[in-house]
Amino acid sequence: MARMNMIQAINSALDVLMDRDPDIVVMGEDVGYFGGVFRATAGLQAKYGKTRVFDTPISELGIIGVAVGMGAYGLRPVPEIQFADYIYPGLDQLVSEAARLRYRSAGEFTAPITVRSPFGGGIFGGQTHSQSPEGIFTHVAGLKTVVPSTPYDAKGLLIAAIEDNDPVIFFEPKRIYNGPFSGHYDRPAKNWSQHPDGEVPEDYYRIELGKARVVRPGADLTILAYGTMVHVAAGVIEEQGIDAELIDLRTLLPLDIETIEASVKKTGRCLVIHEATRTSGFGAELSALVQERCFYHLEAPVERVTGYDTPYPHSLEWAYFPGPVRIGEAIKKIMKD
Amino acid sequence: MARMNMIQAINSALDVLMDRDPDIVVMGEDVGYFGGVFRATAGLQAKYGKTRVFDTPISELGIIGVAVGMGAYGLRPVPEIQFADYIYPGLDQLVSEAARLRYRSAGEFTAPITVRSPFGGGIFGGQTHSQSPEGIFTHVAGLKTVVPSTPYDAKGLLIAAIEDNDPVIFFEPKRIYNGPFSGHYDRPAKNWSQHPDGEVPEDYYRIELGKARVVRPGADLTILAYGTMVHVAAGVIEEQGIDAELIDLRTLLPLDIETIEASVKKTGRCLVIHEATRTSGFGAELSALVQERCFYHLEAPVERVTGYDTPYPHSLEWAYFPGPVRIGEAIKKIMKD
Amino acid sequence: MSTRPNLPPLRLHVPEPKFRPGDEADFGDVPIPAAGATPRPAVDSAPAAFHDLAYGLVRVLDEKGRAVGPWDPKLSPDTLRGILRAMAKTRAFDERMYRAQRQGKTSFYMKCTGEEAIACAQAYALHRDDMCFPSYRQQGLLIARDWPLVDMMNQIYSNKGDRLAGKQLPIMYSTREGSFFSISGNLATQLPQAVGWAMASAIKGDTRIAATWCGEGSTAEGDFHSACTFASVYRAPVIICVVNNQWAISSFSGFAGAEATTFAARAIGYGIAGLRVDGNDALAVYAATEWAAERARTNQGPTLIEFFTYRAEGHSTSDDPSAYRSAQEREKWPLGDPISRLKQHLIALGEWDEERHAAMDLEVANEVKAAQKDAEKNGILGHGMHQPMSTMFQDVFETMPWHLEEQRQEMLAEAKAAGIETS
Amino acid sequence: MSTRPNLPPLRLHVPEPKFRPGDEADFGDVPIPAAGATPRPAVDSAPAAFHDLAYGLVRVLDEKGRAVGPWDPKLSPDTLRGILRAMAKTRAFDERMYRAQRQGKTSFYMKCTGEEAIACAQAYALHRDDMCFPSYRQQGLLIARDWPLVDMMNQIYSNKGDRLAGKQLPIMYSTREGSFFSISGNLATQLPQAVGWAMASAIKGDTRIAATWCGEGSTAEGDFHSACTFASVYRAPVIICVVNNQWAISSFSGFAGAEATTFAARAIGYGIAGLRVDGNDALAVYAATEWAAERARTNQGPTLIEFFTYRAEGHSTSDDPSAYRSAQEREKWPLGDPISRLKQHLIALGEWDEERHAAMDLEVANEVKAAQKDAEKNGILGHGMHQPMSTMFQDVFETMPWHLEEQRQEMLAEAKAAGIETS
Ligand SMILES: Cc1ncc(C[n+]2csc(CCOP(=O)(O)OP(=O)(O)O)c2C)c(N)n1
Ligand SMILES: Cc1ncc(C[n+]2csc(CCOP(=O)(O)OP(=O)(O)O)c2C)c(N)n1
Ligand SMILES: [Mg+2]
Ligand SMILES: [Mg+2]
Repeated sequence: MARMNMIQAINSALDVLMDRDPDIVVMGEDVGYFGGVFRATAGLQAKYGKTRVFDTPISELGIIGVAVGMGAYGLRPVPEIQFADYIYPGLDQLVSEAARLRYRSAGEFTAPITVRSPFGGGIFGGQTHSQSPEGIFTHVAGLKTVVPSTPYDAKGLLIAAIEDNDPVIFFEPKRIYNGPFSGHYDRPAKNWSQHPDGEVPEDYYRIELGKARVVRPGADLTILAYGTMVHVAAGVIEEQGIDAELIDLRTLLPLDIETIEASVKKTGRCLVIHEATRTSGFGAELSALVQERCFYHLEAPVERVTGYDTPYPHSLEWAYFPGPVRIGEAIKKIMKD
Repeated sequence: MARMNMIQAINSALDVLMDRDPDIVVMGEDVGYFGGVFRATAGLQAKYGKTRVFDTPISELGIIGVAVGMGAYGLRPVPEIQFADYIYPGLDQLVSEAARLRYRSAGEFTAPITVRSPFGGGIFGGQTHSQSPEGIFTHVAGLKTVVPSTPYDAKGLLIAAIEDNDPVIFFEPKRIYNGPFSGHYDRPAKNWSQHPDGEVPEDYYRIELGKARVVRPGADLTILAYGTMVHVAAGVIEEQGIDAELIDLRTLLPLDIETIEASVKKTGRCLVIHEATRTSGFGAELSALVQERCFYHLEAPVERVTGYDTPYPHSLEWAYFPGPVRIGEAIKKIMKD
Repeated sequence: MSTRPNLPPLRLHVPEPKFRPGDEADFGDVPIPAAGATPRPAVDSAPAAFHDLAYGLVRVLDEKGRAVGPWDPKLSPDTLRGILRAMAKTRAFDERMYRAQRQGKTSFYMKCTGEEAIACAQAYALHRDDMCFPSYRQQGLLIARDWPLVDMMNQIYSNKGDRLAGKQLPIMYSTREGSFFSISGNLATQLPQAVGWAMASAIKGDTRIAATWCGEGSTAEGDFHSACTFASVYRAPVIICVVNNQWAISSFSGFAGAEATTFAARAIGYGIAGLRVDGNDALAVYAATEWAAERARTNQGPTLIEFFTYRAEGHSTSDDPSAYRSAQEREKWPLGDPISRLKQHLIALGEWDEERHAAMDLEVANEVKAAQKDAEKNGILGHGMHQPMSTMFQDVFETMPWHLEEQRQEMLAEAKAAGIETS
Repeated sequence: MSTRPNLPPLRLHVPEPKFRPGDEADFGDVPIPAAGATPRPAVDSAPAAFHDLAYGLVRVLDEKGRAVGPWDPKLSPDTLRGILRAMAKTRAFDERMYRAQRQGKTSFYMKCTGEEAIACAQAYALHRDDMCFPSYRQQGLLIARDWPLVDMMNQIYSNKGDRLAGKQLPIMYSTREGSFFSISGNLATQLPQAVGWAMASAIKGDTRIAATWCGEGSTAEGDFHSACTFASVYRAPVIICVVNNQWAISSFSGFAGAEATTFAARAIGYGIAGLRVDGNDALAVYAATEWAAERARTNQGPTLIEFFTYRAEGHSTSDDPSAYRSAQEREKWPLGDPISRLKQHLIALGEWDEERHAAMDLEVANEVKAAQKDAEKNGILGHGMHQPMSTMFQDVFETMPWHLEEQRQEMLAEAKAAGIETS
């Protein structure tokens, strides 16, 4: 076991897999010699060579399109999109091509690609370095969407994602690359070295896609979260001293409905948290599913705490961010009902 | 008043407005001389000239991007995307640019564009001529999304959309261009000339965005639908003889929450219908909103009848389409609960 | 708005084709270089050494049907007859399937009439295992590779025999075995994919190259640009073919930029090899493809080829070209018909005659007819003989997740309740 | 995978810059044509008549600081001094704001050091009401147009004085009054928008033209392609400027295709006018822009200009270039520094001297310092003096829909409950 932050864990996942499978290639803007603007691919080009780890033209369309072709050849490409905010130019190749290739060829051609991309706010990145577009991808049949919340999970999930024979969108919550974050932006930053989930095996291991993690069992309320918000929620639970069951979804699609259903049927209350804008965000799907399946167990409406329906503002970042105050208020509301 | 099908009504909206406002320009693939593959722009180039109605290169990115620039100049462009399935290459210009321009310039620059695009299935168009991507747009802060279900509404809503100073996505349900459709694909096709909403004023009129239409009042169940599905739902209501309140949303964003809330609080039951794939579709948002706001009035879970979570298949179109059988079953289920 | 007395008002130029319905078509001003006149650079020359080829027209067959000049690929009579037969079979296939659509047996069809030389001669110039990423108008590749017609027809009919299980629109073929990539309904997306496939082949030290096709209208998509950029940067072993048939549904090539320059000239912009070729001259098509393939195979990088041709028929069964172009264009078009031209050449060589040609036409027509009969045994669209309903849920993912399984069960239960046959 | 004894294995070419950290930089092999050597075509010549200009380099200032050749724009000494001062002020502004970011007064900053001639000289060549669609590295446009520095700084600090209400990342300026379009964080999106603006201007018979800028790395985006295609098709009155500063964060220009050809050559691919210009020569920059503007104003269509320059500093405050390129590049770079070169020219003309230059430097430094002081009265990032919290909900739409109003109320109520100051 080693101590790793999330960047190092992702780097380790790539390293371990590239060593095992010569068909894995890593590509993207600045990922080669430099090792990525967040350093997630540092050292890989030196180790595996320029034809397996390389920089690309600044064309997200081209990056995904070329990866689809490589996948059809038989490689297992791991393209990086530098920020999730920049994935839209490549969306057609993801939605119309990668996601539908297996279907339209009845299984003859597949696109076993894993698109890694840092997402989410909390770093004063303004509207174009803070977005959380995961909801869009969960609407597209044929794509899987994964969001880790710890270094341990990041490595295990990334390995499973790359080994998966379907296209996977792997969103990395950049706010917690270096350490967990309680949402109290005015308190000293923590780093992963003090956190148990910063303990990461150096070797190969997988965390199966589609399985959520119960971060904390509880009886009074179910909280569904993923990425950065898992830590913010955990902080509020601790501060408020309530007996909430906190579920880290880890994979948004396919979703671990069993764990969710069992929990809400037990607690009778459910809060959904995400940083993405509210309307038609993934929280809407979670809310819809929970009320469809647990209706007769619910003692209060399923509530959502999310980013507001505005672009991510720069200076008012902390007013926008669904932080402890908002989550705390929502919990009080649900528990009162 | 005249008899119009939905194509003619759309054409009339464009004609009436272009005549009033010299800043309106119409552009898109094949919309000029030929008048559009569905003939929605027929005759406009001859009437208003080549610099106000013109064909474009086959680049949805360029069509939207250029329209944003024209909007910033002060024009009011009405670009057409030939099929909604082909909107993805232009998505970045819609999501990152048109939708956020007013915000990021604090109101100095705006993108008053209306993107028209035929959407939905039921015409054996296979996976690339049948999609319903509206859910994606409703997730993007800064965009309005409109779907008419009759010739009368199509004209009034399109006029309001074009006159709106924010970017509007105007999805036209191509299955009902020529006539309403009950979902019984094996019965003779109807056309608008027999339908009261095929009666359309030749002159200017607006239907305000954000206002739903109660197609049929009822006491037992609220059905939320839009586009083609309004007619399918109406057919089922008639066949089953149930007292359902059918609401045609008309504008998905901003949503007419008042009408929805009042209805569900009255009926205590709610069914949401759309053709788009289920997961993270707009139905999820509707379901989430209804249970958040009407929780204590609900007697059964909010149900969704939607397209399955697969690409739109070609030969099994009618198995995929959320038709009368599926809607009927869902109604039975809700009423039983 | 600003006006200045010393400046003219700006004007928007909107392209307009020369001829509209009712106009006399006259292509007298289209420059057609003589056959044999264009030089053939060595395959290892630098792209900058032959920019002029992007503005000319590689032509081999002259008016008398003789093969002339440095691009003559010097094919054996057997090969020539093979290409001719593939073209004839493609045309017969198109005719028959077009009619099948008109008879209501399927929803959609697209012909490649007048453009058969492109895919057919190219199939001969490429290796059988070179990977093709076609658009919807290269059915000739499959036919020239002797792919079973019944298989293609099953796809067109979306019937029980359709390997694609009725999931795709008619003519959107796919066969890994035939090295023919699943056709997409989204224009130009195959271009960067082909480049990616070629890059993968180069990463692995393979010897197979990739080829890809799009129409001139589709070159405006961002995919075209990213394909050319990536191909140039990584010197990918790929051939990018632009089939300039001058029309994109109702829009003439001016809306893709043809008023300003050729499509082959795009290659110059990217610093890659570019050729402009008479697309109705099967020998020129073959020679250019072979030359580009040799460049790719020897690590000289990508080639962009514009094939200048004419879409002799409507865009698809949904289109009626008489609404937007002169009916005369087809006959007046100066590069003729690719089948007639190759036929004339073989006859000039003394390797063919009218009788053999008529016999061949009959043979291919019968072959197509017989295949159609066989295919229709598997059903036609909308007449019950589709794949079982639950196949709809297969191949979304490798393994079916719970939500799809649940939807599948729900569908089967509802169908059962309603008495609908599901298999 | 297929191997054939008669064929070499394919290889992937992956570009590599000439120098990495620790390497000696030597630009001896970069062809630099002599100043004055490049011909200047008449503004109404057809683009095909001067393809060679896409491969050369328009240069006016020679080594001795003399203005030579047909591109000499023959500017008055006052204009020259104006451009010089704009460049110096831009550099002083950059220095100060970079330091402000390092001092924690804001989140982000981007310099244009070494590239000042491009925006500054261009601002002089364009009309004040020509519409600019810049990237994030053309702050020189605003400064040369004498836009108030305090206003720019308020934006950088996201403070109470920020007209953009703190909504945008620092340096993403926007001013309709300054004919400067809202900068986007998404690369290259401004290009088709500029073409659209120019088309609109032409549709209305206006006389104003548009100009737009992107880095060489950004030319790979689909937006670049659609901008060039639409500009070519409709002959839009627009100038598309590619600022080739040779680096895109850590990726050298080879990853945008520079190994194969120039960026100016892209113009040839689209059949539009193309120029390649010494971007560190303010006179060449001015002359090329004026020439392109005149073409646009007289309905001759678009021009694509590659400005060859060098990004002398890091990409942004988030970047450390010593990790990926030779520290020597900046000094060894053969086109020098744009400020020194124009200064040398003015001195050679007898219109300037070292003392006046030093005085000017001091003046602009003081001006910047004073502006900073004023701006900081309005607050710096993260120190409370932001706009009222509810401004966050403004300008999503023209009028606030119910769901935003509801979210706004909720936010205010929660903040109140928690004792958070909202205004
Ligand atoms: C992304 C996308 N946009 C639009 C369409 C609609 N469409 C189908 S074919 C076509 C014209 C294509 O013309 P061209 O590329 O010249 O090919 P050709 O049909 O002439 O072979 C159009 C606009 C599409 N299929 N995909
Ligand atoms: C669509 C998009 N992709 C990626 C990025 C991240 N990014 C910001 S600047 C940059 C490099 C741009 O290089 P270049 O175009 O050469 O401009 P320069 O910075 O040299 O002026 C990248 C990759 C972005 N902002 N937008
Ligand atoms: Mg065409
Ligand atoms: Mg650069």
